[in-house]
Amino acid sequence: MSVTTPATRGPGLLHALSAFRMPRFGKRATFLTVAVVAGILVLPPLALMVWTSFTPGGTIDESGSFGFSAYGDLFASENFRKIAGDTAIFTVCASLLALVLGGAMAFFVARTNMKGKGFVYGCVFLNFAIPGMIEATGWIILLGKGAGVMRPPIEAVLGWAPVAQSMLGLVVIQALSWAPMVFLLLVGPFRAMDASLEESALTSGASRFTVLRKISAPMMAPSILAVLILVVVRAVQAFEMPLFLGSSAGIRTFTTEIYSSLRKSFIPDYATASAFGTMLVVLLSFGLYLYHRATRLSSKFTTVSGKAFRAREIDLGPWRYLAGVFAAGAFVLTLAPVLAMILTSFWPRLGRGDGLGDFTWHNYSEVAGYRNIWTGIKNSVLVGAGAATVATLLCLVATFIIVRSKVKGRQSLDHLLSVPIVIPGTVLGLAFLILYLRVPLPIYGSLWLIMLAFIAHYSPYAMRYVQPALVQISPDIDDASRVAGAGEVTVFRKILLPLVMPAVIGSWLYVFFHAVRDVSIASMLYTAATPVVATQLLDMWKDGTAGALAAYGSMLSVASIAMGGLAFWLAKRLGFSL
Amino acid sequence: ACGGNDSSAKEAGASSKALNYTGSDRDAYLAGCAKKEGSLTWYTSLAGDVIDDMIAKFNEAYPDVRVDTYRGDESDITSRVVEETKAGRLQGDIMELSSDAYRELAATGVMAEFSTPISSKYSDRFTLKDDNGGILGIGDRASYVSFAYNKDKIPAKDVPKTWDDLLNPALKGKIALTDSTTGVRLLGNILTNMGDEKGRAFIEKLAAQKIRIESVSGSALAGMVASGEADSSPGVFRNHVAQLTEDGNPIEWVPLEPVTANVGYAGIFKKSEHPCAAMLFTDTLLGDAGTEIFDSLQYPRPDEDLGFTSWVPDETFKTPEQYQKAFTTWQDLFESSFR
Amino acid sequence: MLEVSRLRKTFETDGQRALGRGRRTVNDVAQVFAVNDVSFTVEEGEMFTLLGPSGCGKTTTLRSIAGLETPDSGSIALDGRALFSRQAGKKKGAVNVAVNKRGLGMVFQSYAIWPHMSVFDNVAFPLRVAPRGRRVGEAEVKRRVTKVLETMELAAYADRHATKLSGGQQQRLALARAIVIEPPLLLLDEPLSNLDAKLRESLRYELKRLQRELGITSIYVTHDQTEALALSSKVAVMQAGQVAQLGTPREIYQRPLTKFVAEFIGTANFLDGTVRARSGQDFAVETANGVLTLTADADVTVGSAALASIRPESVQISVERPTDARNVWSGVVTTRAFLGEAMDHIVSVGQHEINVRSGPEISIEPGTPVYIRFDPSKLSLVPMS
Amino acid sequence: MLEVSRLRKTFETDGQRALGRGRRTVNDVAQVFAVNDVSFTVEEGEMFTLLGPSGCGKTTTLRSIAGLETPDSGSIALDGRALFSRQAGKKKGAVNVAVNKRGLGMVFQSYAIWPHMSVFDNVAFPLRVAPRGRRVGEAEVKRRVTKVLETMELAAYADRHATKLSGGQQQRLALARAIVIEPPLLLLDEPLSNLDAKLRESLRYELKRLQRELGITSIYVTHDQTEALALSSKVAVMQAGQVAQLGTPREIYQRPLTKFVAEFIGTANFLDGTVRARSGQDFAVETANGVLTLTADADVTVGSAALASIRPESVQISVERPTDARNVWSGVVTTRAFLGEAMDHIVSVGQHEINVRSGPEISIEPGTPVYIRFDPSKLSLVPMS
Ligand SMILES: Nc1ncnc2c1ncn2[C@@H]1O[C@H](COP(=O)(O)OP(=O)(O)OP(=O)(O)O)[C@@H](O)[C@H]1O
Ligand SMILES: Nc1ncnc2c1ncn2[C@@H]1O[C@H](COP(=O)(O)OP(=O)(O)OP(=O)(O)O)[C@@H](O)[C@H]1O
Ligand SMILES: [Mg+2]
Ligand SMILES: [Mg+2]
Repeated sequence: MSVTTPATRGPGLLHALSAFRMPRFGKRATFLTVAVVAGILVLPPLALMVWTSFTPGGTIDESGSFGFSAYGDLFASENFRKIAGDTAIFTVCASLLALVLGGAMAFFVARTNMKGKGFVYGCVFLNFAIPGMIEATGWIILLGKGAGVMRPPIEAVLGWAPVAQSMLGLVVIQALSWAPMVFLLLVGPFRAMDASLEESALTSGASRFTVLRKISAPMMAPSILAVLILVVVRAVQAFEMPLFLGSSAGIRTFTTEIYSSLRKSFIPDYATASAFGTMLVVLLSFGLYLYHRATRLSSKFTTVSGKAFRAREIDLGPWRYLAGVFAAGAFVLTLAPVLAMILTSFWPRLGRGDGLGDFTWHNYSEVAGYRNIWTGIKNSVLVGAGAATVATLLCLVATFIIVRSKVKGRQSLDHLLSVPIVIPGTVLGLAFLILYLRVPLPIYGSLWLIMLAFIAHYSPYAMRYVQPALVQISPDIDDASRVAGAGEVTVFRKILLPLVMPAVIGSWLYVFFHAVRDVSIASMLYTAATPVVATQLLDMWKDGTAGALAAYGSMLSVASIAMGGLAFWLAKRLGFSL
Repeated sequence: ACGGNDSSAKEAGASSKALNYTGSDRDAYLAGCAKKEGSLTWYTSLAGDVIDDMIAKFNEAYPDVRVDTYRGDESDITSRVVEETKAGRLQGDIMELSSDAYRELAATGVMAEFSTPISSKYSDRFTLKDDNGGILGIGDRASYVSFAYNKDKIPAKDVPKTWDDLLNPALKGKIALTDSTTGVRLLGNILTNMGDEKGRAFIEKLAAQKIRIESVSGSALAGMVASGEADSSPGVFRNHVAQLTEDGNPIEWVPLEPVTANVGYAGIFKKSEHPCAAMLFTDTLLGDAGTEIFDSLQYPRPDEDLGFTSWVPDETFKTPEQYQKAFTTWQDLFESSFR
Repeated sequence: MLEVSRLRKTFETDGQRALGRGRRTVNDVAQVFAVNDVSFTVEEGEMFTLLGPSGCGKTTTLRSIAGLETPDSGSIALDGRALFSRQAGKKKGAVNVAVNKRGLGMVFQSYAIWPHMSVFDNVAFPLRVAPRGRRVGEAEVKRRVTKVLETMELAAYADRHATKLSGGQQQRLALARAIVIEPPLLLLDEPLSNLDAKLRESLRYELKRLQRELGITSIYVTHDQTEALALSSKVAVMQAGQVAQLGTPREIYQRPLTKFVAEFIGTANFLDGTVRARSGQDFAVETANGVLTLTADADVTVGSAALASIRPESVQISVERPTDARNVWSGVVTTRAFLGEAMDHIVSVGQHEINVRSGPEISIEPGTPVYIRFDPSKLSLVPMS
Repeated sequence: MLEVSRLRKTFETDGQRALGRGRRTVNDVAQVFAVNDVSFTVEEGEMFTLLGPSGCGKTTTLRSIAGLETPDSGSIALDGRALFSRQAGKKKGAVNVAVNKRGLGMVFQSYAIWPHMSVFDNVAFPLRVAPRGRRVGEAEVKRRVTKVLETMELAAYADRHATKLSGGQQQRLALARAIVIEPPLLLLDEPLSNLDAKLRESLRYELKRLQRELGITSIYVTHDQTEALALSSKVAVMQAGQVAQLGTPREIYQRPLTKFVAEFIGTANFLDGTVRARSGQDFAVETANGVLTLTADADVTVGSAALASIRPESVQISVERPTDARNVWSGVVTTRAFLGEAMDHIVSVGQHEINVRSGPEISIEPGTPVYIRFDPSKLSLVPMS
């Protein structure tokens, strides 16, 4: 039995040898490919931004000379303290409020029997679907300093009415628009938390509040910290709301400052903006480092829970109706700016006035006649779908390598794909513009450019969706298919992909909707040949064609909501919960 | 890289020929060659219907030439032109931009010399020439920026007639301004026309009126005044107000003399790859058809008399450098006074 | 001591909940009885066990006693004090003491040890969160925790992080935490099921000893029949939300009232047949393979269908025909398994498969024809339900 | 059939991995031997079991055979064809057949059933992903899957979603999936450990029968000694990455070579002492509680320390002093446990705690003084290691 003829040994050995190389090479090659792709997407813009920040004063003929003056200008600016102060207040308040709101929603949805959970999910996808600019405009219509339609009635009742263009308004509105993201990131961990840890504390005699304080909060701390850092990163980069709502209240943040510094002279000097971007990257990288630490900790924590685990819903008793009312309230608040915008779009005149009775399609016909409107929509859908597909796939493959291979340095993929989260959109857009103007490929002036930038910009978010989903799948599941004879590609395609489909769909929708509504990158990169919806909206805003803006915004919102609703419905029908 | 230079030199030669063709068959020649070119790209800071109307007019005559537009405000366009030029991949053929930004770009040498019979209809004041007297751009329209107010918000008696009336205590907290170039030029107007010292004193008092600063374009600001979101603003475009009034909004425009005039210049890029089409489109912009469209949308020719005195910001300055320097001063003043 | 009576608890089914958007009338929602009319009494110092297959409602019953689940109706009283009481359909007069006011001790299946605390802090927690009135000083906390840790032989690990303990130590920690407040009643939900067989056995004895030494009344939930028999003073076998039989381990093992209990408690053999004759406690039952005679304390009338059951260790196997010819069947060995202390054979007789357990010295090749004999006094009779 | 020789596999410790940023020399990294020099041979048709406590390297060995783990050195050959072979320290001449090219069948502890596929698709998967050359048509797939499902009595569930099966059905599905390609070798990693005791026992027999009927050579991993003894034709007891003993179940149960094996295989009692006299196979061992005489096949010299071991069921317990006075100790019952088919007593004698298992008819109150007697022929002697 142990004697083998040379005839059988020869091919067997050869076969064995080739097999020895193949899988390793396959994984390594995939790793290298993903690393190179991610590197090309992420590193040049980063390097370019840093370089630009050190070469201020460039003109059309020559680049600026190397120096630190951009940083000097940044810090020496007489307004630096005010700007830093405003930014700090806004960042801290808005991110904390978003965390509290989103965290509370996540807790109640995941862990209690509150009524009206559907409203919370409604908020999430409304928020996905509505462009930030429309939200801001809608809030100005509702609560604008001069002509907010809701202000007189509220004032009549309360004796005071909130103003959209104020620090309070800015913080609350911004927090409302981030809460859904917080919700999505926390609802999973909240659900996965071993309820018996809390129940054992309850049976020990601790009150619900003590349990929350001494058990739940410390247990969730890593996840919460991770999300907090993510929200802070976003808050520091927030652009639309501070610009639209903050400026007229005299609130100045770093991002709006960048924006106006780019607009100071006719030939903009990007050094200051880049210096600011670089500073953000340094600051936020620290935050990101904390985030990675925090999530690593949290994975350690969750492994503790035993195998017999069934999440129990806390019975809120009659309070569950109150929680439902709050959820409905949040839904109404999210929907309100859109409704305001839809209503305005049918009014011939802007503002409050007495034109309620007048009804007009005029604004819609104006939109229909707007130049390149259909090209813009087509482009946006293409770019959004492309970016969503590529970013999700890239992150999926990267995560696959990170959690399933033993290739050295695989963790670097995670870091690499997470970096763009700290580069402000405008700066990233600029870097892509400068870079791809010089790349001798027909990328500049095509949709590819915008798409590439979106992929880089949204990969960090796609990563946050995809990674936990893949980590949850027991390695046995794919090992079993390997033993059954499937190669790596088949394992990925037939086994893993279908299993992480809910996360893939979630990630896709997130990137798609955000790419379609993104202004900061698109406005830096679009060209005559590549108008997109977001820049058209921006145009309407700048043109002062507020009626058309309202009409177009309403159409987009309704279409997005319909699309989002359809996607959610389909996903649900297919048995995925998003 | 050498080859690239070569071919671009050749192209420049070709475009130079088209732009300065004076033969009697000029129209036919340009039309034929434009048809071959097939398209052109127009960089413009114009807003609203004027763009569509202009393209429609052009396509009436030349249906085979597609016109793409890149719409942005002055800094969008200048920065894009600068970056594209640096990289040698300028996408545009024609530019239509307000005079100061136009001059600035022209000074860097990106604009081509051209000659068209229509140029004779324009006064020298609104023709930008290089040292050799070649035409680099022609002012095709003007828009006037001054005071606009919401009739429901400001009673007639408080409506200012002069700059000094802006200091009326009744207007305190009711004046808005954008932080775009439009807002900055307002200070230029005051400093230049009142004199530096008097102007600064005036601005100080104006700041005490609690000016509300919005980060929106001038046209969006007009919309805010129309809706009542803002009460009034000395930085609103006349043509925007006209449009809004037509739609029935309670807004009115009042000239505070001298009114700041934004003169739009049109011209052709040196690196234009569609010189014939560009030339023809420039002709349309500058010609009677263009003027008609501009007029209908309240963009008069720059030399038309509207019954008030006006001031073109860059006109008082010899070189773009001087203007840029002054502009920076205004901007700093804007920052320190109003924010 | 503890009196549970007529406890009922329903859940909506999961599937319904996933679908259930919008309005639905109560009739639309499929209700699942997790616990359906359960009553029992636990005496002072007793180790009472709830035994049953997965999903039979053991955990739900235990959690209802702890106050973690609110039953639909029924009552739970501890030492005469009502912890819960509600009549079906009525909301008025309902009593429901909050979980953190019941003062019971509970050990969770997953141990639910708080991973962010040290061993000491885990045990001290229940003392530290006691209501103000009953809260003790830090010195007293230290004294009591140390004492409990010593009892549990965990004193050496007091400062260690709770997650850095082995399975057995974690179990003792969970127990220490549950008894530190000296609760009148200790609830244990499958505390051994996460451990391997070897550890399970040794902890089982430890648990029993501790329970007796501390004299704590306990309710123990398990689906492991050996564990239930070994540990408890009384067992309630549950089936589909109801108590199928209640008695001492010996009663339940030796006189199961239903086929379900008999089957669940041991791997009994069941032979279905019809009672042909009866005289006092002697029965003759006709089965497919012949007539069995047996002596049993059963209430079955002649002519009715019945199941004769017998445990594997009460069946005798031999290659030679036994001298006593009563209740002897002949068959063929199909499988044989060596269990160390015993040997199992499966013998196929007609369409019956009989499980036989003997000493390890008997080992017969599969395929060999054999005789099996059922001891008449070891056969029991269960009415066909 | 399968030959495993000198298999070694190390892992870096977790702690190190968490810390381990940047370059580190091999010396810096703490290496943990998961498998350390393991060799064994599995014969055609055998059911070979790897038995051992948690963390002893069973799974690592099995996964190395499957190709899911790459050992550091050693060789694995199936029917003379090298699946893996590498000499320690050398990279050249290494052979490592990829996991999906080995063509083995494997059943995972978690079953690893693909939840997004139907029962049919789960079983069909291995056929559908076979290499082009050996791939069969859809009709043949249907035929073969149906056949396997029928063997496993799962045919009725073919179209059902795989997650909608009960535990036992899931196990059969996992098995069906593993054997559908008719692998020369079937690997089973604790396929019964997720089930409750009742189900485990019935599946154990089913597994054994199937294995024999299909005649598949299998390697079975478990930490449950009863399971190992009942199922296997040969057992390798592993301890800390090494094979402690290899033999038939009976050999291992009755003649454990080390204390570890003896202790692991059954809950044996160990009495440590010194050999005082020896004559052939008769020994006299002096223990703390007196001299024991015993007959054993052991290689222990007079004067050396040794362990006498005896299984609980070989110890006799009685309240009266036994007539045969040899090897009789007196003690006190401390705990008693009813196990259904048997009764356990723990008797404390001096500092020894002796575990005694008897028939259920003997039941003695804790606290009662008793006599226990060790049958000289049932005591075995293990040299002190
Ligand atoms: N929160 C819940 N929602 C819906 N059904 C539930 C819920 N909790 C329990 N059930 C159902 O109630 C029944 C009893 O569950 P319980 O947890 O009490 O069983 P168990 O006897 O403890 O089982 P196991 O041995 O598996 O732990 C089961 O059918 C279960 O599916
Ligand atoms: N991926 C890994 N990284 C580091 N150590 C590992 C890894 N896999 C296994 N080990 C270690 O190797 C040793 C053997 O593990 P293995 O899984 O083979 O044990 P086992 O005998 O199957 O145990 P169990 O019965 O618990 O499944 C253990 O100490 C384990 O901690
Ligand atoms: Mg349970
Ligand atoms: Mg294992």
